[in-house]
Amino acid sequence: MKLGVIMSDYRTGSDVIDRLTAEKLGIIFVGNGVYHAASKEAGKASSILDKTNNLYVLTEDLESRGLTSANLDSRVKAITYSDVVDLIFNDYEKTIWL
Amino acid sequence: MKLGVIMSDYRTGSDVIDRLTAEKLGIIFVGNGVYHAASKEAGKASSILDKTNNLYVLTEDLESRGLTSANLDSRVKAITYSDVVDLIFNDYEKTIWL
Amino acid sequence: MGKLTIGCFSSLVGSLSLDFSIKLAEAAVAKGHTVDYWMSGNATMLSKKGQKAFKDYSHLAKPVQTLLATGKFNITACEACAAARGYHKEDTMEGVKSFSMDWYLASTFEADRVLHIGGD
Amino acid sequence: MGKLTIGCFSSLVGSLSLDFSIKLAEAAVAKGHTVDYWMSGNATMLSKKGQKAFKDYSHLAKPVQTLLATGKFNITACEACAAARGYHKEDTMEGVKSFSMDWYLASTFEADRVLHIGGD
Amino acid sequence: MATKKLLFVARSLPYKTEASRLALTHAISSQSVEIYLKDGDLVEATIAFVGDGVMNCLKNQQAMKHYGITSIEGHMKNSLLLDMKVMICKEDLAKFGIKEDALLMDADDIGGEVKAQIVPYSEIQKEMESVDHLLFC
Amino acid sequence: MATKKLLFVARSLPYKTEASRLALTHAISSQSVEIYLKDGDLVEATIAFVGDGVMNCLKNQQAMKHYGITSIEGHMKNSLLLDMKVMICKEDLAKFGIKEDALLMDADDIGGEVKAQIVPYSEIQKEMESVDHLLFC
Repeated sequence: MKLGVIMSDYRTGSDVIDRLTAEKLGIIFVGNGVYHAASKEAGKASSILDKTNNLYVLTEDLESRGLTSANLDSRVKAITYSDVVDLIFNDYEKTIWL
Repeated sequence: MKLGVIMSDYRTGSDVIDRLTAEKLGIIFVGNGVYHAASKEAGKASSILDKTNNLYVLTEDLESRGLTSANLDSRVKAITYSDVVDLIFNDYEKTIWL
Repeated sequence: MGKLTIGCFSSLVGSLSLDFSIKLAEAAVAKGHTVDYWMSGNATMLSKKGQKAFKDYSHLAKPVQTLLATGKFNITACEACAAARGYHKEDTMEGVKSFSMDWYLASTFEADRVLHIGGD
Repeated sequence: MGKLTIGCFSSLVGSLSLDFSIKLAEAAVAKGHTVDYWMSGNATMLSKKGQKAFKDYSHLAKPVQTLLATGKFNITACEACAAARGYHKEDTMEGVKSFSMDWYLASTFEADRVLHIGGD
Repeated sequence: MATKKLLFVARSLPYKTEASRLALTHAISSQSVEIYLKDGDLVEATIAFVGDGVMNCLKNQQAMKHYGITSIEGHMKNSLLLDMKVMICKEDLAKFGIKEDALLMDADDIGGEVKAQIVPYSEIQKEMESVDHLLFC
Repeated sequence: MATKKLLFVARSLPYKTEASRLALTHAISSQSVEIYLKDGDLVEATIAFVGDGVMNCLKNQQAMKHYGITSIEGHMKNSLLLDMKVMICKEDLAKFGIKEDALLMDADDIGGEVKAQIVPYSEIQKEMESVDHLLFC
C-alpha cells in the first residue's frame, strides 16, 4: 500500500502514525501539524519525523503561523497546494487525514 | 485562591493542571474528561487524580459514555449538574474550563 | 442568589460543551440564580432559528426557550461572529439578543462567577 | 485527469480544515481534475447563504461560487445535518445541493481518490 | 458490475466530536447507495475502532436519557443488524483493560445475525490494505 | 466606582480553533465596556500566553496573504496599542527554543507605547490570583 497521511494536528494522532505500516508512506504536515516540522521541544524534533523519508510541509500553513523554511527540519520539504494535489493523485494510492 | 477546574478533555489540558497552584483546588470531570476518572491505561490511573483530594465527576457524562460508578476511581465523587452549580457558587471563587 | 455569566464558544452539534453549558444554566436558574449567556465563535450556531429536532443531534432550541420564559436567563450572540456565519436578524431565534463583544465583558462586571468555555 | 471526492466535517470558522479543503479543491480543479465535495456535520455551515465577509473570519462563500462556475466542482450538504442546524432550502447558498449521506458514499464509487476530513 | 470497498477507521473518543457517530451513519448509508449507481454496482463499507476509538463500543451508553440523543452504541447495533463488518482493536481494549462483556458485540435483541469482531491490529492493517479508500476519523 | 479585573489565559495553538483570536478580541472589547456600566465603573482585561499558546506570539504571521484573515499577531498589536498588559510565559518559550526577536513584542510602528512582557510562570500565577475572573481558552 502506498499511503499518504495528511497530519493536521500537533497534540493528537501520533499514536496512529506510530503503528501504520506501508510499502511507501508519505506524511504531509498541514494546519497545526506544521509544528511537527518546524518546532522542537527541549531541543528535540518530533519523533514522527523518524517514521519515513517522505516528509512534506504546506508552505501556506507554515507561513501563516509566522514560521519559515529557516525553522524547518532539514528532512522536510516545503510544498504548495498544487503539489499536495499531485502527491495525492500520483504518489499515493490512498490518503488519510489525521 | 480557591480554584475550580472543569476538565472536559482527556488528551489535552493536563499540562495546565500540572502547574496550577491553589490554596484549594477542585477538579470536576465532565465531557470526555470523565475518562480521567473512570479509565486506566496499562493499569495506571490518570496522574491528574494525584493533584488534589477534591475530585468530582458528572454522573450524566459518565453514564452517557457507558461508564458507571463501578468504573470510577475511589477518590472521585459522582455529582449532578445541580452539585456543579453549588461547587461553583459556594466552594470556589474562580472556575476555569479546560 | 448569585449571577453566573457563561461565555460559550463551542459549536452547536458535535461538541457536547454547548449542551453542558445549557444544562448548567438550567441547574443554576432552578436554584434561583440568574444567568447571562454569551455565544461567540461557533456557539452562535445556537442562535439560528428553525433548528429541526432529530434524535441523532442535540436539540437545544427548546431548553433555551424554556430558560427565557423564567425571566432569569439572558442570551446574547456576538453580532460579528453570527454575521460571518450568515446569521442575520431574520435568522435569529426569538428572544436571543445580538451585541458586540463588550456586552460579554460588561456582563462579567456584576457577575459573581464567570465560566468561559473558550474553544471547540 | 482524475476525480477527487472530499468529505469535510469541520466547522466553518475556527478550524482552518474547511479552508484547507476548499483550497485543495481549487488546486485540483486548476489542474483539470474534477471534485465532488461533501459537507457533513458542522461543515454544513459552509452551505449557509448570506455569510458576511470580515477580515477576522474565513470567507469561503466566494471561492465556492468561483469553483461552481468551473463546472468541475459539485458541492452537496448532508440534508439532516443541515436541518438540525436550522439550515433549510431558503437558507442555502446558490449552487449547493442537498442529499442524504448515501450521496457521499456513491461519489466514492467513481472517485480515484477520497479525502475524508472527519472531525473538528 | 463492480464493488468498491471503503474502510472507516474511528480513532476518536465519542461525543466530544461527531466523528465516530458520523462514521457509523455514513457507513450505514452504503446500504442505499444503489439508487445513484448502475445495476450491480455496489459500495461496501466496513468500520474499525482503534486507539481511543474503542471507547465508542462500550454498552449501556445513556446519552438518550441524559442528553436526548441516540447513543453511538445504537448506531453500532444498526450496523450489525445490516450485516456490516465491525472490527475492534484487541490491543487497545487490553491497554484500557476493557473486557468483551463491557462491549456492544451484537444486535441479537433486534434480530441481527452478525457479531462485532475483536481482532489484533494487524488484521485492521490488512483490511486497510485491501480496501479502495480509507476514511479516518 | 469599581474596577473588575479579568485575565484571559491563552493555552491553545493559533488558527485551528478561534480560541486565542477570540480571547484577544474579547479582551480588547473591554475598552468600550463603559457604555453598559455606571460612570466610573470599569472592566480591565489582561492576557497571558502559556504552554502551546506562546506560538500565538510569533511575528510575521502571513495568514492574510494565504487565507485572507487577519493574523493573531495583528490582534496582539492592537491590544498593545490600547495599553493592555500582555504576558508571555518565559519557561514555555525556553521549552520551544523561541527567542525574543521571533516574537511580536510591541506596536511601535503604529504608535503603541506598551511592550509585551516575557515573565516567569510564577508571575502569571500571581496575576491569576489577583484578578476577579479567570478565562482560560
